[in-house]
Amino acid sequence: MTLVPEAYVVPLTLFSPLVFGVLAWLFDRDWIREILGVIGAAVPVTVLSLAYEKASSGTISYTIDTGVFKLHFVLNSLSWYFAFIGALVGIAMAFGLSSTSRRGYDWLFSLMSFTGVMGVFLARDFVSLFLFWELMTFGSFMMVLRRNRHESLKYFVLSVIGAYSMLLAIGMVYAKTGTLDYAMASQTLLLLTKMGGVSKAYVDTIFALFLLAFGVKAGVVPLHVWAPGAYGENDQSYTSFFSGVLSKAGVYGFIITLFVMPSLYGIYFAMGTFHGHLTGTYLIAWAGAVTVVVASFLAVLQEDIRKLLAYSSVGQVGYIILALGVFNGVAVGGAMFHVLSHAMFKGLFWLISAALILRTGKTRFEDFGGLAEKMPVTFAMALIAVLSLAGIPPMAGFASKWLIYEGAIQAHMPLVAGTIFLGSALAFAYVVRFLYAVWFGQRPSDLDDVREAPLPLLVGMTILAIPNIVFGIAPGLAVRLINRFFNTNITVNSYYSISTPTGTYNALSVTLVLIVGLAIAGLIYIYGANARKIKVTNTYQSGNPVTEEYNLVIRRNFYRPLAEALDFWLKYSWDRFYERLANLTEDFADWLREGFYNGNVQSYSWYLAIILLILAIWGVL
Amino acid sequence: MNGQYASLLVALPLISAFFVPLIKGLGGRAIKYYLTLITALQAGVAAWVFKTVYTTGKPIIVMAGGWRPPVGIDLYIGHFAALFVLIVALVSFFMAIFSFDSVSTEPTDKYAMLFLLLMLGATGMIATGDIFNLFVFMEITSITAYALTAYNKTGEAAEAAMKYIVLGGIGSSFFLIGIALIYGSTGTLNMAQLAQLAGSINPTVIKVGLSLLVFGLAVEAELFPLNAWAPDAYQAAPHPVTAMFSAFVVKAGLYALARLVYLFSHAAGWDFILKLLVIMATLTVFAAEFSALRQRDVKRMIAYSSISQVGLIALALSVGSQLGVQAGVFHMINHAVVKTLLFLTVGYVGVKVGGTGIENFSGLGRKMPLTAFALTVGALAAVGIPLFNIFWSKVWIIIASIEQGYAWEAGVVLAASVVEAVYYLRLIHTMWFGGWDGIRIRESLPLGTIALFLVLLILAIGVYPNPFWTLAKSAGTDIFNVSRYIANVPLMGVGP
Amino acid sequence: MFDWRLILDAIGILIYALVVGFIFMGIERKAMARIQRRIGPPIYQPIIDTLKLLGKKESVSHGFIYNFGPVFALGVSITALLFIPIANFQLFSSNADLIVVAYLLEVPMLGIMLGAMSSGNPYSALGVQRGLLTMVAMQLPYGLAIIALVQHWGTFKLSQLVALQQLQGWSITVPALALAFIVFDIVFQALLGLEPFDIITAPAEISMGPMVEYGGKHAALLFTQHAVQLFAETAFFAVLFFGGASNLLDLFLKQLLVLFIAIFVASIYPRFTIDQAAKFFWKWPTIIGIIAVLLTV
Amino acid sequence: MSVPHIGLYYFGALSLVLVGIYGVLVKKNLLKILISLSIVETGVNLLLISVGYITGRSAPILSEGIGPKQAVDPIPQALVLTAIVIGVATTAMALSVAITLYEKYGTLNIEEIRRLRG
Repeated sequence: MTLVPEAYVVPLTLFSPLVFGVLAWLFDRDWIREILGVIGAAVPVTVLSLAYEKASSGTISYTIDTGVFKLHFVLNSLSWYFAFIGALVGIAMAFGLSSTSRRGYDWLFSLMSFTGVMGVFLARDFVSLFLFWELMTFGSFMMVLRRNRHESLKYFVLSVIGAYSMLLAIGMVYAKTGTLDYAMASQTLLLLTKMGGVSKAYVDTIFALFLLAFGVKAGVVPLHVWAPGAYGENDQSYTSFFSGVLSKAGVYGFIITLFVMPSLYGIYFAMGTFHGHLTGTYLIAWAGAVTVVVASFLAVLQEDIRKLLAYSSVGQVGYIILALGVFNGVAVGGAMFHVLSHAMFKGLFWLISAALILRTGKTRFEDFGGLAEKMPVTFAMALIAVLSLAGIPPMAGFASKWLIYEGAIQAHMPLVAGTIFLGSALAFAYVVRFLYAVWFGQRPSDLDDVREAPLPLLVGMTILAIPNIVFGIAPGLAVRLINRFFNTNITVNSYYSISTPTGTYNALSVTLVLIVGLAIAGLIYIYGANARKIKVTNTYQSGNPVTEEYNLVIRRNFYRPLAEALDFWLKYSWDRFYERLANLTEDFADWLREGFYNGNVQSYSWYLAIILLILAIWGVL
Repeated sequence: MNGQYASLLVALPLISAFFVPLIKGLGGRAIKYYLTLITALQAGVAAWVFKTVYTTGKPIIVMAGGWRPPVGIDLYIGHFAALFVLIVALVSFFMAIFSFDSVSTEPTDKYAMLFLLLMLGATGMIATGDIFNLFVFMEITSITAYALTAYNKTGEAAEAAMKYIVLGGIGSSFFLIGIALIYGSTGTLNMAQLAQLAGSINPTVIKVGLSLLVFGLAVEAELFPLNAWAPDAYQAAPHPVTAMFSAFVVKAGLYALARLVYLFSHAAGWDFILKLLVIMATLTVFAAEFSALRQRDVKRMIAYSSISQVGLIALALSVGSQLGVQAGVFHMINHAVVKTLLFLTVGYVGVKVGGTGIENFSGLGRKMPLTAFALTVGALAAVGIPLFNIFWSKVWIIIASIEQGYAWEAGVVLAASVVEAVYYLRLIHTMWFGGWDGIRIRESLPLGTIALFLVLLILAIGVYPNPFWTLAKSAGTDIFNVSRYIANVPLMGVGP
Repeated sequence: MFDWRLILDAIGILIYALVVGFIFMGIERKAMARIQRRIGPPIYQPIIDTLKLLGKKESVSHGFIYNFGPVFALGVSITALLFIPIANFQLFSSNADLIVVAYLLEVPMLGIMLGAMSSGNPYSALGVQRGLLTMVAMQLPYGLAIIALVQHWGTFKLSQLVALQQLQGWSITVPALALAFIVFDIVFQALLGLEPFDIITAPAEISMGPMVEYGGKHAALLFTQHAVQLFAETAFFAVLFFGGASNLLDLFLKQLLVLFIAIFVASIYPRFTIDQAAKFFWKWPTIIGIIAVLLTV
Repeated sequence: MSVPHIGLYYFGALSLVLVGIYGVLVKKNLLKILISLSIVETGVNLLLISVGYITGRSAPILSEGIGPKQAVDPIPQALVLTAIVIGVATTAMALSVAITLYEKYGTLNIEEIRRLRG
């Protein structure tokens, strides 16, 4: 670690994105801005990878004394893991942004949210967590504000409600323990609960407030309403960072409340158990399960590529929350692995959608079609992302989902495991729908001149595609890293094979056998006669000649039968519920304003008289 | 230059106010230059006083007429007063420069006199050590405020002034009754001596007296049911005057309220008064934020936001812990800076674009980029985004109030500030992404420099709040720690 | 690491599975015919068909993915087959468990879908949509049946599962797992694409569904894939519920038993429409599955 | 300084204040409100004076027969002087505002003077 002295690791990772973001915003010239931005995103990746051994063995701590508070940051193996995933997706986003957005504004606020997320991962005390949390929310909000006011306000209000409930919880912790540092606060809280210094309801509220804050950012079902709008109405390459990493801040928050603050862990037991599981975590598991099912069903029925990816992202994070809720070693290990694989394949998906929208300018499925020939490299990347998201064995997505299955079933949570099955089938369904609608079938005439995605975007995609394959074939690599900060009882036999108490998964042997199988099938294929290539429209149409503009595809509402089967549930939507709530508050505000400040000086004097009366009565008593 | 020269703080504006008619002969511009000169001088004196108080660490006691208190009236310029008199002077100096292009209605010499007297009243209220003197300064501020509100000679201005007069009149009369009762039972008007005698007054008199004092000041400090006059007065007054209202006139009322409340901390029924103040403060924040939600006029919207932030300060001051008071004072400083910037920019837009309706702000980012940028920074700071100054004080206020067991009130305040975020961000969206008519307006240099200075100040406090926090801490202890206050005032041995 | 014995075993099993698979397809058509009181083609008919298709001079292709689809499907079916413990042959089943195999059995569907989609024929697109929806519908009961099984035996390893069943009797004998058996059997119908749930390749409506564009050697590939898939799934069913098999003959008989159950059910029931199928799967099989799971927890 | 008993004078002063408050709360005409405001002020001044009154002593005007021991407490008297001046100033300001109001609104009924609201 000679290159970067230890004292500079944390400040460099934390502040270089913001500083370069501001520079990129100031020097708003075409190529200078891009270079500055990419450097800003590259610094954290390089610094973190250099600090790997130091961080994974010991800890690097760093404090900023701002007078009002002491902001304390620590880089240990847990924060290194999350920060590195964030930085990796960050650099991919930077490459993506340099081809999709030409504005200093986007660079400033995307890199500001980058700093915010890094701060959240490295923070060691509540106030710095809250500060960087607000910074992250504000950065990502400004990215959406530019494109759609309604969605951005919806996103901001929900995240600010989350942030302020966190502040309330921090205040309540500070009130009882007098300290803001994670470790000390949790120790004292644990002691207090033991000696009965603090009531159980008090601790439950702290726990609930924290989970509300982190639930909003992770997009747990009732609070996920902002996700489709915020992810959709945004520069798609930034959304790869937004949905890939910012949702992980919510997950990181869950980890803090569940693990880093042992007192709350201790308090869990005080919350009692619900036939064998801790009530607290059981609720989280079910919240995750509901998120997976609801979000996946909604994703399947979407017509817009961005909405589909947004709901799918909410669903995938639901898996992580579910696994954290299951709360046994294997499941939590699976959750951490899924954090990695989700960031990779979801980031890749969003970059692909960025390329698609950049080149075709269209976002609805019915306008796409037959792009496989036109954008071959992006298509290859899409295949990798599809295989990984659907959880096909050689890919990273499968390894993490497999661990979550094992964990859930071992922890005797059968129904939750059942939802995982349903969720992964739905994931398979909407991923194939994406493949079909965008890449195959007849190409609409106005997409004929579509060119391949620009080079920087392709570089970004490859950065995210490689880990998908690497961690798919060698899950041991990632699990060894995770075992460094959690004692998941997943044994790592070798790079390629991981085994849990109940089952093993040797990725290498599965891949080898798959290659052998493909070889055999290929042999049979070659054995047959060679095939003549024909045009897409030349199909068995029972005789009638098919012309070019005759549309031979069913891209619009591909899953209408499923929608019919679910129409009972689709009547209710959280979105409409929140809209009505918002209008209610605005009308209440109007009523209050008209009622109280009604302009008549006499009524104002009556208000004074009433207060006088109260004081007089109290004075006399 | 021993302490006695600190009385210049009060004397300078008074004398120069009465020289204004002489300058009138030289023409309108001369008056405004004169006004800026005087406020600059006042800022110099205040800076000197600030330096002496903060270097020696001891407050400056100015004995009127050489009589030692409690017989003579004394000005007690402690840590808080030194800091805030400097803020009053600086804000008045900025607003004097702003008055150049924003105040055009005819009798500018009357405007200059009222301007100086308003500054005098606020400085007096902050510096005085005697409750009747406090009443006199409060009346000076109120009367100049009534006149300045009605200055624009439009129907709305007169209406706003009338409301302010009626409510202010009732408030000050009851304040006087309170003084009468307090004087009747203690025989002294000096704050330090009152603090000593607070415990010995018979409960009913002190309860009624203190509650009336608090009532009178609450009208001036815009707490919930009593602040009905404030939105109209802020909207109708000329732009620089509104900035002065929200920056220090309200603060003077709040400081007096806090000073009196903490003076009588040994009196009976004291904690009820605190609980009442906390409830009124929370309701202020709640009502003001919600009323601002669907405002069509930006100036009135920012007036509501200022009232809600004042409610937040009142909550911090009445939480009853040293940390709370310090956080409240820190918020006062931040709020003064942010609100001056906001009213300066909104006023400037009102002058240049003609009217402060929301439609004039659409596309401001391209029409007046510098003003739009300053307004955005001010709005973001007011919302409490990190890296801006209000974030720190708001966090401390919430933590302090929860620590004192007011978790529910903190919850209501946070819910209200979510609403605040909504209407400010709507404004930012209309400014930067709204459609515009294509005319680019040239912005004046002096106001640009003031706005930039304030923006840099906000960012400085936001990024590194340490120096300002230590200032606020010492000022806060000055209010909260009454025993030190009594020790500093050289009381003559004469008892009642 | 190359022990030749393993390779030989694998190739042997593969050929055996291929032949038996085709036989099963033949039996399936033969039995259906007999039930409908007609003679039906000889058992080895599918083998002849495949060889004929392979021998065709020239076949049509819609591009690389169109060719890659069937190859991928067959490859994955072969992989799935090699991970299932076949009688006493110790293949690769030690380093992959139940969930991996269950997944591998479903992935060929993706291969077929890929090929069908790239063919640009609307019927194949409809077939893809129906195939996916059936898969989505049957996934929940399928998962619940597997979970019940695993919770009872406490392990995911197929080889261990077989060993346990040898010791303590077949899982079908356990009451809770009997329920799981019923659920798995219904799901098995959909996996094979047999009668009540053969909406995917509904011959009358969308003429063979996804496979409509396939001819010549592509069709041959698909036939072999179907054969291997049939063998693998029946073997999987046998391993899970009938305690695997000590020798090939034992396995063959169990597979036949399972096949005949499926054939009898298929020849009686009319075809479900796709949303009826979804509603059905989410009603009865899921309820039975939940009961089975709760009983074994 | 004996603890002031609620004598006749206090009762008088307080009733004046209450009359004034009644006037402000009920009367619709702006001038009547301003008049009742000054009634409140006079009531307060009366209260202030009666607070300093010591029975059996004369006005605190130092002449040959009156020393500090014979005079009433002079401080409230001084306070009242300032209070009266302030009262006058406020009423004068209020009346000038009332004039402009009448000019602009054409009425003095406060029910109609409600342009600034909400």
